[in-house]
Amino acid sequence: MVGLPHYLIVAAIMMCCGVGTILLKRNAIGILLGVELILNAANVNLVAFNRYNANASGNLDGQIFAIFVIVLAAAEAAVALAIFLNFYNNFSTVDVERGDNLKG
Amino acid sequence: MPGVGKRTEPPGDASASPWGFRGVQIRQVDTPTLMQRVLFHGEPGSMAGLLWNVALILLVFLPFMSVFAMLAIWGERRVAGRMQCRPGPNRVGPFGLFQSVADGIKLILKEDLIPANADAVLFRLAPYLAFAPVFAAFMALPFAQDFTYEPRVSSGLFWILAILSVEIMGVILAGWASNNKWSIYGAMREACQMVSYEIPLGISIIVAVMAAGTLNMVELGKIQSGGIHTWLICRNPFVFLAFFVYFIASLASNKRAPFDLPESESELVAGFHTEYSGLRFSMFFFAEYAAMFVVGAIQVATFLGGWNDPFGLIGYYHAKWSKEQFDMGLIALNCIGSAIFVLKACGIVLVQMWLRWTLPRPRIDQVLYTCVKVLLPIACILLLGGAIWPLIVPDTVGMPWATYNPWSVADWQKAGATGALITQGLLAILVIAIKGSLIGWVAYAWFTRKTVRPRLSEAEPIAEVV
Amino acid sequence: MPLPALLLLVATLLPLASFVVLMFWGKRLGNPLAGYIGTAAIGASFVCSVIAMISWLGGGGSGEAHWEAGIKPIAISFPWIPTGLGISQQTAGYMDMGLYVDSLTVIMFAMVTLVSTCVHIFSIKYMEEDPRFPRFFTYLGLFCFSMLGLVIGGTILQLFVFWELVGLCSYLLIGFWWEKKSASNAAIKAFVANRVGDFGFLIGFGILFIYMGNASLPTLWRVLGSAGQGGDIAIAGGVVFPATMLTIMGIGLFCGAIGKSAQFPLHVWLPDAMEGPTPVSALIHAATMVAAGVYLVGRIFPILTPDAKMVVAIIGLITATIAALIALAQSDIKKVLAYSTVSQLGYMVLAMGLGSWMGALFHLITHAFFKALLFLGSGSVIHAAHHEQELPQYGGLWRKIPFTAGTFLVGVLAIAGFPFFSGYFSKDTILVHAAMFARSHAEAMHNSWYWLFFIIPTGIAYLTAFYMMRCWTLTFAGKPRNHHLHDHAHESPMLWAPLVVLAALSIFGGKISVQTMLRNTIRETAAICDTQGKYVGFDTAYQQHLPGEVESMETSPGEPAGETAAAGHPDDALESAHHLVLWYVTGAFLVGMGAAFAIFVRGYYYTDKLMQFAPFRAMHTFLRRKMFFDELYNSVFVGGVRMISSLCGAFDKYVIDMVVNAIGWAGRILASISGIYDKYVVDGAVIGSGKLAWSVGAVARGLQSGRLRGYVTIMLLSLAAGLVVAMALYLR
Amino acid sequence: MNTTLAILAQNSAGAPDGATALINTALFYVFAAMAVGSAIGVMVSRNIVRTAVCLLMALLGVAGLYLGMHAEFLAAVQLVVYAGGTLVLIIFGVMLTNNSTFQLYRPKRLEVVVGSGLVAMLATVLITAILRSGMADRVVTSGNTYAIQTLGEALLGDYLVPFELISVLLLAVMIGAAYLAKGRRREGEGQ
Repeated sequence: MVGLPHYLIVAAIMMCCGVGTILLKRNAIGILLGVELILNAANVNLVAFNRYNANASGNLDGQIFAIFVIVLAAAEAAVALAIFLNFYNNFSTVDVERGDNLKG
Repeated sequence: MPGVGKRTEPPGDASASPWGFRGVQIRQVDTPTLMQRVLFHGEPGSMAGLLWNVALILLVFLPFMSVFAMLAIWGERRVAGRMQCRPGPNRVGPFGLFQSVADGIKLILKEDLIPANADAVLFRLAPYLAFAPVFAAFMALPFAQDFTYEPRVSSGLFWILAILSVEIMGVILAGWASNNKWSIYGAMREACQMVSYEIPLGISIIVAVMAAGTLNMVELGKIQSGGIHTWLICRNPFVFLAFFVYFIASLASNKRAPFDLPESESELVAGFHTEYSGLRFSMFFFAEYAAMFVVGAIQVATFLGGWNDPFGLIGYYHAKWSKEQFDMGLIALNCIGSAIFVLKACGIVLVQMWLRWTLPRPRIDQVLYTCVKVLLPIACILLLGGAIWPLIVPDTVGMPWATYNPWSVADWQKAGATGALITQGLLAILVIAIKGSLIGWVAYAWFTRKTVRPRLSEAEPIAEVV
Repeated sequence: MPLPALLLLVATLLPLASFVVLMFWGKRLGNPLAGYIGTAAIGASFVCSVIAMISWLGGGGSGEAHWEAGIKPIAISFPWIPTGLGISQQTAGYMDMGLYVDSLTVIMFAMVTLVSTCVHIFSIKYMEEDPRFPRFFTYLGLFCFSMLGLVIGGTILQLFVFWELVGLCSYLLIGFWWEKKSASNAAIKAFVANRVGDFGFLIGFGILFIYMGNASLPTLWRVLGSAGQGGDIAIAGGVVFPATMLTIMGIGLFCGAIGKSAQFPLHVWLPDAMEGPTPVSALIHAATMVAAGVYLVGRIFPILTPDAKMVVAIIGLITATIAALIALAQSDIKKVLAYSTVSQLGYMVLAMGLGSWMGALFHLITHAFFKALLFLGSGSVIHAAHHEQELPQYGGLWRKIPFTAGTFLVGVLAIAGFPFFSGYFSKDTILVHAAMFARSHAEAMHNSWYWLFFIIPTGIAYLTAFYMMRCWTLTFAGKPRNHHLHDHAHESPMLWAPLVVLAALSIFGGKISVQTMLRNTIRETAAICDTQGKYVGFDTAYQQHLPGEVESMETSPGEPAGETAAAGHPDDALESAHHLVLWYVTGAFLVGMGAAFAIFVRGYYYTDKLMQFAPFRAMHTFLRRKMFFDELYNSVFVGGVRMISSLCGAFDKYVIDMVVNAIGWAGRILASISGIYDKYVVDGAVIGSGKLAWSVGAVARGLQSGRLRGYVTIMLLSLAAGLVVAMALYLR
Repeated sequence: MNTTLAILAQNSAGAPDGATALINTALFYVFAAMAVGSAIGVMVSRNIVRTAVCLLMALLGVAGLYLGMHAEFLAAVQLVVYAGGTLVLIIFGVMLTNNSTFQLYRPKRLEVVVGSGLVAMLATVLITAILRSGMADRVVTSGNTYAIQTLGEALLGDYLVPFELISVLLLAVMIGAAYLAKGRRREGEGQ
C-alpha cells in the first residue's frame, strides 16, 4: 500500500529538482519554473499530511492551504514575469548572471 | 430567513444560512451505478471494473468521438454549402456522407512532414496534447442519468472545464515548435484568447451552478428533470442571460468563428497548424470538432436540461422505475435520454456552424475588447444578480421535482413557489419561442429545398449579375 | 422576504445599479441619456417605495387595526464576519448585516425617493450645459443608494457605513465644480467638520460595540430601552452597563448627528456647502442627508439617557437660535436658505432632546418637502438669473418666472407656518411638546429657566417667518434692481414641474398620514421589543393619541412628578398646550410675514434708512459675518496651531540652536586639539586598520557576487547542514 | 487520466481488495514517476520551452497524485490555474523575452558538477530524514467521500479572512504586474 512516506519522498525529489533547476538555469524564467516546482512539492506535502492526519478526520485544512499556495503561485508568477520583462527591457536578456549591477 | 438577533452557531450550518435552502444531497461514492448493478450485480471487482472501463473507452467513447467528428466535418461542409448556395460534398456515399472517410484515408496516406528547423519532439507531442484533454473531458459528460462514464465526481463540471483548459498547451506548442512566424502568431493569439475567455465562461457557468447548487453533472441533470420550466435556463433571468454569455465565450475559447483568429487564413496562412500535414493535422481537427461537441454538451447539461425532455417524462419514469427496480425499462429510458442529449448538443453545434458562415471575423484587439470590457462586466453583474436572486425568490431547488407537483395548491404555499413558478413560466415561454423559431427555420429550409435547389445547380451567369 | 422589505431592497439597489452603469458607461451615454438613466432608476425606486408603502399600509391598515393585528416590523439579519468576544458574550459574535423595516423606514423611503426624483428631473435641465453631466448623475445615484441604505440598514454598523458613504457623496458633490477654489475648500471643510463629528460617533459606537456587539436595532432597544429612566442597566451575562457610559455613548453617537446635521459647533460647513450645484443643495444639504442626523437620533432615541437628551436639547436650541439670527442678514439667496435649514435642523434636534420624537420626525418629513422646494426654487431663480445669487441683484422677478415665484411662495408660507400648510402642523407639534416639557419640568424642578425651551423656539418662529418673507420679497416683489438680469430671466417646464409636485406636498404634507405612521412606528417598536404594550423608551406624554402605558403609574416611580401627571392625562395637557401654542404660531406667522413684507417690498429703501442707526449697523455686520464663527475657528484652531508652531519654532531657534551652537563651538576647540593628536598618533593605527578592512572586504565581496545561484547554493548548504543536525539530534 | 480517475473513484469504496490495492499502488507509481521524471526533465533540459513542457507534465503528475489522495477539486484547480493559466503566462514570458527562438543559456561545467552534487546531497538527506522519521505508520483517516461542500464552507467560514486577503492580494498583483510590465521602450529604439 501507498503510505505517507511515498508521497513525501516524491515531494522531496520534486523539491530537489526544483532547487536544482534554480541552481543550474541561467534563464530567469527557468528559475521561475524551478520555484513553481518547489511550490508544487510543498503542495503535495500539505495534501498528503492532511490525508494522513490522525487527529482530524474530515478536516480539509491542508487542501485549503494548497489552494492558497496555488493562488499565491499564480500571483508570484505574474509579478515575477513582469519583473523579468522589465529586466529584459533594460538588459536585452533574461540571463540572471547579468543582473549583478549591485554586486560588491 | 432567520429571525432577528444573533446566531451563535457558525455559518457553516447550511439550513440556517441565507442560502440555506440548498439541500442537494451529494451522492455517496459507494453507490453502484445502474450499469454496474445490471452487469456485475453490484460493485464490480477491481479487475473486472478495469476491463469494463477500458472497454467503455475503446468501444464507446473513442468510436463515438471519431464518428461524431467525421460527421460534424461533413455536416459543417454541407451547412456551409447550403448557406453559400452550393451543394457541398455530395459525391462520396449517400449525401456525400463518406467524404470525411475519404479525406481521412488521404490524410493517413500523406507524408508526415516535419520542418527542418522545428523542435521535433514538441512538434510531435503537440497534436496529442491538443487531442487528449478534449477526449478526457468526455469523462463526466452526462449522456443520461446512468449512461455517464463517471457519475460520482462531485465536481464534474469544474473537472471538464479544467481539463479543457489544458488543450491550449497543445496549440501553443504546435505554434512554437513549428518555428514559423505565422504559426507562433496563431499560437499567441490562441493563448491570450483562450485564457481571457475562460473567465467569462467560468463565471457564467457559476451563475448556473449557483442556481442549481451542485457541480455534479448527474445531479445537475436530475434537478432539471421536471419539464422545461425546471431547466436551469428557465430558473431565473440571470441564468437565462448567462446562457448567451457562455455561448459566446465558448465560441471564443473553442477558437470557432467568428473568433477563429488563431487560424485565420487571410492573415496567418493556417495559423498554428500551418506546418502540419497528414494525420497530425487531422488530430487538430478531431480535437476541434470534439471540443465543439463538449462545450455544446456542457451547455446542454448546465442550461438546457441535459437528457430530459421538455415534459419531464424521463425524470418521472426514471423515478418510478427506479423504485420498481425495472432495469430494462431504465436502460431503455437511458437510451432515449442519451439520444435527446446528443440531439440537443448537435443543435448547439449546428448553431455554432451557422454562426461561422454568417458572421465576419473581428480583429484580435476587438476580440479581447469584447472579452474584457463587454463579456466580463456582464458576467460579473450576472453573478451578482444570480447570487441575490435566491434571496428574493426562494427557488424550490433541492426538492426533487418528481415529488413536487407545480399544479397542486398545497405546493404553492411553499416559500417562494409562486414567484419561482411565474419567473420560470415566463422564461420557459421565451426559451420555447427561441427554440421554436430555430426549429421553424430549419423546417422552412427543409420544406423549401425544392425551390432552392434549382438556384444551387443553375447559377446565373456572372456577367449578367455584374 | 416579505413584499415591502423586498421592494425597499430593490428600491435601494436600483440607484446602485444606475451608479454602476453610469460609472462605467456614463461618458459614452453622454449628456441627456445619462441623466435619463439616473432619473429612470430613482423614479423606479420611487414607484417601488410607493408600492411598498401601499402594501405596508394594506398589511394591517394605517390606524388601530395595524396595532391590533400585531404586525411586527420586518427585521432580517444574518451573521456576516466573525469577530471576537465582547464584554457580555460567551461566544464569538458576528458583524451582522441586516434590514430593518418599520413605518418610519417606509415613510422615509417615500420621502427620499420622491425628493430625489424631483431633484433628478430638475438637474437634467439645470446641469445641461455642464461638461461633467454624466458624472453628476453618477454621484447622485451613489448618494441615493447610500441614503436609502442608511434608512433601511438594520444594525448600527450598517448605519455607520452608509453614514460615511453619504458623507463621501456630499464631499464629491460639494466639490463638483472643483475648479472653483471656494468649492473645493467648502468640500474639504464639510469633510473635516463631518470627520470631527464622526469621531464622536466612533467613540459612541465603540462603547456600544464593547457592551453589545454589533447588535441589530431591535435588540438594542430591547436591551437598552430603559435608558430613559437614567439608571444603570443590567445586560446579559451579569454585566452592568453603567449610566455614565450610556450617557457618553449617547452623546458620542449624537456627535455624529452634530456633524452631519450641522449643529452648533460644527454648523459652519453647511452654508459653505452651498458652493455645490443647487440641486445638490436641495437634495443633500436640505432635504435628505442633513436630516440623516435627526434620523439617527430618532433611531437611537430609546437608548438616550435624560442627561444625553438634555445635551441634545441644548445643542438644538443654540443652533436654532444662532442660525435664525444669522439668516436675517444674509444677502446670498442660497445662504439664507442654508441658515434657515440649519435653524430648522436645530428645531428638530431640540424636539428630539425634549422627548418629542414624533414632532422631530414629522418636521423632518415636512421640512424635506418645503426645503427641497425652496432650494429647487432658488435653483430655478439662479438658472434664470445666469448664476447670480445675490439678493440685491434680484427684484420683481415674479413677472418673468411666475411658476417659480408661486411655488416659492408656497414654500415660504409652509416654512413660516401658514395655517394648514404642512409646516404649520409640524411646527405646532414641536411647540406644543416644548410647552408641555417646559411646564412639567419647570414645575417639577422649581426652576423657571426651563421655560426658555418654549420661549426661544417661539421667538425663532417669528424670525423664520420674517427672514423667509424677506427673501421672497427681495427676490420676486418690488421693482427690478438689475435690468439686464431681469430682461433675460426665463424658466422651463423641466424646472418648474418638480416644483409644482413639491409645492403640492408642502401644502398637503401635513395632512397625509405621516403622523399616523410615526405613531405606528412607536407601537411597532414596542411590538418587536415584546414589552407587553409598554412603549420602550418613548414618553407617551408627547406622542399624541397614543394610549397610555399599560402598566399603572405606581410601577414607575423614577419619573418626575410633573411628567407622571402629564402622562396620566395626556389629552388634557395636550389640549391646553395646544390652545396656548396655536395663537403663538399664527401670531408668529402674521407678525413675521407682515413685518418682512412691509420693510422689504420697496427693496432696500427702508433698510438703508435703518442702517444709518449705528447699533443696528453693528448688529447687522455681526450677523452678516455669520457671528464671526469662521473667524473664530480660524483664529482659535488654525491660529492656535500656528501660534503653537511658531512658539516651537522660536524655542528651536533661540534655545536649542544656542545650545547646539555652544556645543559645536566647544567641540571645535576640542577637535582642533585632538586633531593634532589624531594626525600623528591615531592616523597610523586607523590607516593600518583601514587597509586591513579593505583587504578583508576585497576578499569578502567575492561572496556577494550578485549571482542568484551562488546564494541558492549557500542556502542549500545551510539547509542540508541543518537537516543533518536535526536528524542527528532527533531521529536517532 | 480518464481511466485512472474512474478507477480511483470506484475503488475507494469499501475495503480495498488485493487487486484494488495493486491498481492503486500501480497508479501511484505511474503518477509519481510522471511527476518525478518530468521534474528531473525540468532540471536537465536546456531549452526553456521544453522545460516548460516538462513542468506541464510534472503538474499533470501532481494532479494525478492529488486524485490518489481524493483531492479532486484541488486536482482540477491545479489543472485550471497552473496548467491552463500560470504555465501559459510563463510561456508568454518566454516568447516575449527570447531574442532568437532557440536561444540557450548554458551553465558552466563546474557549476553543473557542483549543483548536481548539492542536489544529490540534499535529496539524500531529505529522503533519509523521511525514512527515519517513522511516518510510515500513519494511516488514512479522512473518509473516502469527498464533499466539495466541506471545502467551500471552510473557505467561506473559518478561512474567510485569508480568502478575502487573497482576493485583495490578487487585485494588487494585477495592478502591480500591469504597471511593471507596461511597455517601456529600450533606449535607442525608435520612438
